[in-house]
Amino acid sequence: MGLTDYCFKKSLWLFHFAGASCNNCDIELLDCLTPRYDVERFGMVLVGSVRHADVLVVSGSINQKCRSRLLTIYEQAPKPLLVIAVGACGCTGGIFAEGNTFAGPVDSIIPVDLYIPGCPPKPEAFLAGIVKLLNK
Amino acid sequence: MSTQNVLHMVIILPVLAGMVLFLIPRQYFYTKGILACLAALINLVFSVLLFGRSSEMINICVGKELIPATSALQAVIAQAESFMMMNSDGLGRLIVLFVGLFTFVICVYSLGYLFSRTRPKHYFSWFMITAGFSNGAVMADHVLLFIFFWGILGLTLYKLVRGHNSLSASAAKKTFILIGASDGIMILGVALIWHLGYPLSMSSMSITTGNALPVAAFICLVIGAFTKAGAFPFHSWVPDYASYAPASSSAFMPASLDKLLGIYFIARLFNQMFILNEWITLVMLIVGVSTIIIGVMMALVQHNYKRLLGYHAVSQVGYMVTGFALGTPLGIAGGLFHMLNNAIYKSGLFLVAGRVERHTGRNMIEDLGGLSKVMPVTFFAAVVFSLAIAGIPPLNGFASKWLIYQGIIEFGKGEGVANQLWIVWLVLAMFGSALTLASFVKFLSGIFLGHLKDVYLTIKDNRFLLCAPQILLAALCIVFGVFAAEWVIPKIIVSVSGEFSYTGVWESATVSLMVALSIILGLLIYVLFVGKKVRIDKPFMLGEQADHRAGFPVAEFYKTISETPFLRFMYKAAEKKYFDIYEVARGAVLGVSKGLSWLHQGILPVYMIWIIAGLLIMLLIVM
Amino acid sequence: MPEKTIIPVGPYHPLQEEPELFKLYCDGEIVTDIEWETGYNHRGIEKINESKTFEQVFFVVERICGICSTSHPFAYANAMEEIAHVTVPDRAKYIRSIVGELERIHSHLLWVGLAGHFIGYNTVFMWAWKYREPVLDLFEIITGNRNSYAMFKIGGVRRDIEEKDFSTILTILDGLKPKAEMLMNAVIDDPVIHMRTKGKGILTRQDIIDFCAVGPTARASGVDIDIRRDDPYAAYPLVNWKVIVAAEGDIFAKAVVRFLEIFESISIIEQCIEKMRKEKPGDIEVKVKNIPEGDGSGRAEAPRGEVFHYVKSDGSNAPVRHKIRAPSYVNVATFKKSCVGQTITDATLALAAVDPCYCCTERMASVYDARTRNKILDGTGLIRMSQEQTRLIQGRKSKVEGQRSKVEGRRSKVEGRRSKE
Amino acid sequence: MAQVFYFFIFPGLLFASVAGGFLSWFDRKLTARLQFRVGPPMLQPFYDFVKLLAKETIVSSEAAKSLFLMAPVFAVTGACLSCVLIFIPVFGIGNGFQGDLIVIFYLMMVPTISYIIGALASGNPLSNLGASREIKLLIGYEFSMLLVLAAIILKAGNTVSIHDIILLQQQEGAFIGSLSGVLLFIPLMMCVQAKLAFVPFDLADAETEIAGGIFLEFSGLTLALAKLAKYIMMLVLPSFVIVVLLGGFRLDGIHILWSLLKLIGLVLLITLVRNTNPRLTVGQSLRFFFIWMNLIAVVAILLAYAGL
Amino acid sequence: MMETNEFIELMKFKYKLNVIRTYIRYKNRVLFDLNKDVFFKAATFLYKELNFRFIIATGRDNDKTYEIVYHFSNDQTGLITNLRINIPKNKPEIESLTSLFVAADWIEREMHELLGITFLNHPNMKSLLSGENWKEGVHPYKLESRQAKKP
Repeated sequence: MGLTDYCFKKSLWLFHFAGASCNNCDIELLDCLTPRYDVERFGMVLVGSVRHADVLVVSGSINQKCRSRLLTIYEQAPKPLLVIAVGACGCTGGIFAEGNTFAGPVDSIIPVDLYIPGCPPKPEAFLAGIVKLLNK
Repeated sequence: MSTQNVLHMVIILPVLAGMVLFLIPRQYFYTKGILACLAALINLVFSVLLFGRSSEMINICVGKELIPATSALQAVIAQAESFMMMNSDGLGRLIVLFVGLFTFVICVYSLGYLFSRTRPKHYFSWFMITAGFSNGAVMADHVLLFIFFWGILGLTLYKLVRGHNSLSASAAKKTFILIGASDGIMILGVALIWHLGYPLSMSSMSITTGNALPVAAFICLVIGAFTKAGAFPFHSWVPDYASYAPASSSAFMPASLDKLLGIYFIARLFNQMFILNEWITLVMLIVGVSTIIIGVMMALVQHNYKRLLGYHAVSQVGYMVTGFALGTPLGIAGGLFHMLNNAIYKSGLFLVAGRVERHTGRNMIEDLGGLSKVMPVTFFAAVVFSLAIAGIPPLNGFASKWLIYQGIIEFGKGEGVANQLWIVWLVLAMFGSALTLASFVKFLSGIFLGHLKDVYLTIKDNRFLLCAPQILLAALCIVFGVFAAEWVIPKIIVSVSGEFSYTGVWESATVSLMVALSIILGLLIYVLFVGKKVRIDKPFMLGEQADHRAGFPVAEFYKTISETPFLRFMYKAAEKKYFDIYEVARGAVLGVSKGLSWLHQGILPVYMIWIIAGLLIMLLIVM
Repeated sequence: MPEKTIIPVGPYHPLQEEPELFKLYCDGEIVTDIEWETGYNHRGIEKINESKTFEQVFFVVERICGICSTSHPFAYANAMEEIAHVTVPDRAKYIRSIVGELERIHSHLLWVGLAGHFIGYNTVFMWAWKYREPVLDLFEIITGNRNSYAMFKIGGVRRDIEEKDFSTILTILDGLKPKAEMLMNAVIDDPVIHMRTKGKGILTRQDIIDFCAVGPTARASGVDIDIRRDDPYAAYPLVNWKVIVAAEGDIFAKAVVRFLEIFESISIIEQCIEKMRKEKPGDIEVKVKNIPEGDGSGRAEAPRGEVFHYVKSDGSNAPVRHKIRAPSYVNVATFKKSCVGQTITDATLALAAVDPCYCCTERMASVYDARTRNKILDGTGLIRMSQEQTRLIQGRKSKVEGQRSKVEGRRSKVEGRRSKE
Repeated sequence: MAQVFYFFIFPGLLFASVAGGFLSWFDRKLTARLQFRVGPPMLQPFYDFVKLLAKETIVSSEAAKSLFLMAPVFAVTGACLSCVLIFIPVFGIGNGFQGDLIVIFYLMMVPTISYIIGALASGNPLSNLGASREIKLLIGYEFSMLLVLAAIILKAGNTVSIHDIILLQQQEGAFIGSLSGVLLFIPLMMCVQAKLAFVPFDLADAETEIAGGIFLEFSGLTLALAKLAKYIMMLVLPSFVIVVLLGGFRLDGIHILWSLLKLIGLVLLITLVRNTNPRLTVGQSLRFFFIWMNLIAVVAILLAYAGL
Repeated sequence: MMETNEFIELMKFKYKLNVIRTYIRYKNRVLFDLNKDVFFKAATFLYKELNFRFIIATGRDNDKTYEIVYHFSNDQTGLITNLRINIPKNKPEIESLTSLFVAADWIEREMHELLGITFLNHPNMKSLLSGENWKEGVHPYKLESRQAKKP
């Protein structure tokens, strides 16, 4: 493992893309930042601009309107970039997959590196998922 | 060639060239231009030659030998001899050198810049005549000779503003009236000096400002200098001139030549002709710093970029006035150096503005944007000039401002009231520099950065005649900044200002070397290390497609500031031109004449009453 | 003059967790007009619901919005019980109210935190969320999940609160009170927060009436409405509490209202538990055999205001039309009033001040999940479900296994944390 | 050659970035502790930096490319230069690389200006907004800072040499020992806070309002350099305060410890202020500096005239 | 504050001719079937004089007509009053309520989008939600678009 790889893993900056979600995953993701879970001890911070992002966290089902935005955002992020699909909706479309505006789960639009299922996944699940990904 | 001949050349040659150019018909525009450039080049060569000479007093009274010694004319000539004295001292030669430089550079630029629509009549003729008379004014030792040259410069200035439209005509009128009035006041001042019995030769004049009359004379003369240089409150012609005259003429007159002349005269006044007392120093310092602050505050809210530059032309004068008012060698050196630097970058900025205006036809910052993509050379020059005027080390603006700050701090060790208030001068002068930076951020980004409109995609930035002057001036900015302490100040400035010692340390060359090294290193990193990893992509607009209406227009950057309670009031007043001495005077004149016309209503009984009332009053006084 | 300039806020903006695009038309730093673009979050829930049975609809409406995941089922249950003419047993009423009020606490704390985050006061954010965690623990104790509780059903609730949990709940709430008080004082007494929030984004009483805004947004402007009192449901008529009203209508008033409501909620829960302790354990639901034809409107006071559900049944086992009006739908519209004339900085805060929830706002055309049609009892079940789906769809076995073990790991971690505390 | 060493190794780029990195870690860690969190590991700033170096750099299609790419380089250069100029007299390195208070003041402006220029060059409308706020803020705090600076020059007997100022303080006690010194400390620290773009003056890169503002378009190497400049400023600004008000650094015996404590104490103070305040709006910050901070500074100057 | 029955009598009295049917479901749930022509007056009466609060409107395609139910709430009594109006499918037009209260803005735009009903005198009759979610001119809540959807 080279130095850059090591540093990359030690310093993941998250950009949060909320699709057509029910908010739960987003809130639980924010919860990860807060005192009980504190992802900053792994060097993770939430960033406001996708230009700074190392990880694109996608939560919620993706509807027609989000779809193009998701693609744009994915393109606008600097590579290397990890993509995490959070929640049942992010992984599969979940409860909203039958809706008339549904445009496919995240991985039908952009390549996904990590799935964190759950409705919503607990923050612990999120952390565990990240750790798994980093040890891959 | 004797110094005398060189001196003749720098004055007579340009004037002669201008006269000759009158004869060439208008359609041979380029011929005229090329001839003018040649003349300007020769003039520059002579200026350099002159600069190399030593100081001496020269009589330019020609033709004395031709007249028989016994002729009655000899007596007249003997009278004229004292009048026709020229003083080729360090200050004068320095100014002549720079007049020559700017004449040449801007002449070349004008050749490329002017096209038929905006071309003032006989542009090059007036241009060269201006150069010649400027040299004359700078060299003149006798005050009356000086006033002669100076007065004619007012006329040529008027001729140079006149452009194609009515606005420029009204600007020309305003300029002419202000300058003319100030010249009149100057003559009054000279009369006062004569009345006081002092010699009218500048070099031997050393008037103590003890009582009212010398002070009045000083004030009369200084008003002339301030008007020429554009210091508050006599500045108001400069922004108008800058907005409406062709940019090349703005670069020539208010940005460089008028600064050189006005400040030259201020230098003479403050440090040679008069011995300033404490209170005058105080007043002059107040004028200096208020010019800095007011000019830059006005510039901050301008939307017309030429007007913005015009206000900066005012603001920068404040530094020089401050420097000379200090009266210490350090302050004089700072003022002098700043004068040169300011002339360089300010005329450069007008050249940039001229190019932008020429290519786009727009005057307003909000109509422009993104021009850096199509005008890289101009952009580079603009960045250098802007940073220089904002006083960012290691460019020249910083070097001279730094000298002035040093001067102020050293000045603070003195005893007088003005000395004790040094903190005020220092803080305001430095703050003016920060404000300058702020308004140049607006200038730079509004014009050159941001979204480029499609109409401007075809602009080409490769015309040598236009690019070369900009690059030359930008290079001068860098050289004068980097080698300030090592070369420019000891070689050029010290001979004029006198020896001085620094209180601070500024090793510009070392620092510049480091800056250069880091820039090279940065470039290397980009080229070698991440070159392949650079990707061009659309701007990130939070996931949406970029909308060109989106964003924060640079032109509105300082709205928050202009809307703060106190400043809003001031800006409102400024908008209504309450601070414009021209408008105020005009208003006063109109008011008085209105009152008079009300009195002259043509009804006989009323006149009778006036006459009787007048008689009664006279009787009362007599009794 | 140049065209009006726009400052976009959103759609993927750190100010909001959900996507929504606000275009602030500006003059200098002053916002002169606002326009919004929606649809990023549109899932078509109303339409999905029409293909679901009445029982299944609960799981969809729960997922309208993660934060109000009690309020929507609450209102829906009210509507259904109105159609079916059912009266819910008292114990179920208490349990419903407890869950509803816990949700209010967690939601208000969440808002306080986020508002702190928005004005750059990250310490408030962290503290508020730290004190929110015990509330989520309570949810875990009561419902088995931190969010999306699946507690409601027509005629009652699914899970009882056991006797032994009462004391835990009370202890945690007792611990919460001083902390919430401390937080409240820290926020309300901070002079800089006063500078930022007082007199900013004001909504007058008339604005509220024009926009028909509800909830804390309305109450902060002196409009005294609260569905819990005005149209009583569940256990609210059985306990003592008061409606918090402030008069100023600015952002600060909204914060104050929310803070004080936290204490009211705590008191409601305590009273409910007292009453439940007194009464003997009884039924927690009535069986509802079938739903007659008709229509019902149910309301509930969500943390953000009144949730309104209108269900039309034709006698079959699924709704014909299910209309949902979340509070944010009317509250968000008030931005037109509260943002205009503010600086951009204040406008963004005013956007956050009504606690907007675009998920709620955009649910519209309903969608219901066919795959979750069978009885999903809690979130854990859903996790398993979605894992299986993931496997089915992805065919990536190893990953799923990884996630399995991850779930195990999480469980042990939770336990570890518990024991540590 | 010696100058190159000073500039790039010690006390320039390398030293400053390492020390500044640790200080910035200290700040983040302390913030985390205040918020009941664990906080990042000690090497976090360096991980961030190396990671950003290795990442792709994206340039917006609207950008003035060369200026956008060079702006962070200027920022680092300016920060480094001011660092060298402050520390050369501190370490008693004699010749070759000196500057006075005014020079340092201007050089400390350079990083901020570079960010502004870089943001404007990036062509992103939201960055424009951030840049406009930053420059308004700059106008706001610069005046207070100038007043403080003038007061210090006054107290030092009209000298601007860093070396003399330190020497004077070591002989006659730190400036903060006087009443005017205490008063000066307040506006100076506020200016430092604003220069570091920390809450309550972080309105230029407010993530929750304008999504990163001036740094919105920075990525990869440009962001890495911008961060590096921030790290260095994290060292430079507290050191500047120490040099002009707190008696400077002394590098003999027990004084090393004191000097270190001063530095850490100042960072602690900055962090505390940062974590106990919400962000101000542009107008409020301007008013804060223009009215209150200037008032304090002017009072301090009057006191200094009186010799207090 | 008035009793529900009183209220119904008042409404009936005022709009007698046009109230087609009246339902009282509970003590505080009332539903009026109104004629299209009179509903605006009824809404004005509710909002302006009886200080009812507009909650929302439900639009539905019931195969024969478009049915809009306007929900009003009286916050003093907890009374919900529903005004039901049927609009013929061939001419889906109805008076907008935005002149009464701003709150009707969004829901009318939404119904316009989802069902294709035109609200007369609405200041800004463009779509609220979808953007790109479905094609221009498609109204997903119409029965025919529902059937066209994939199973």
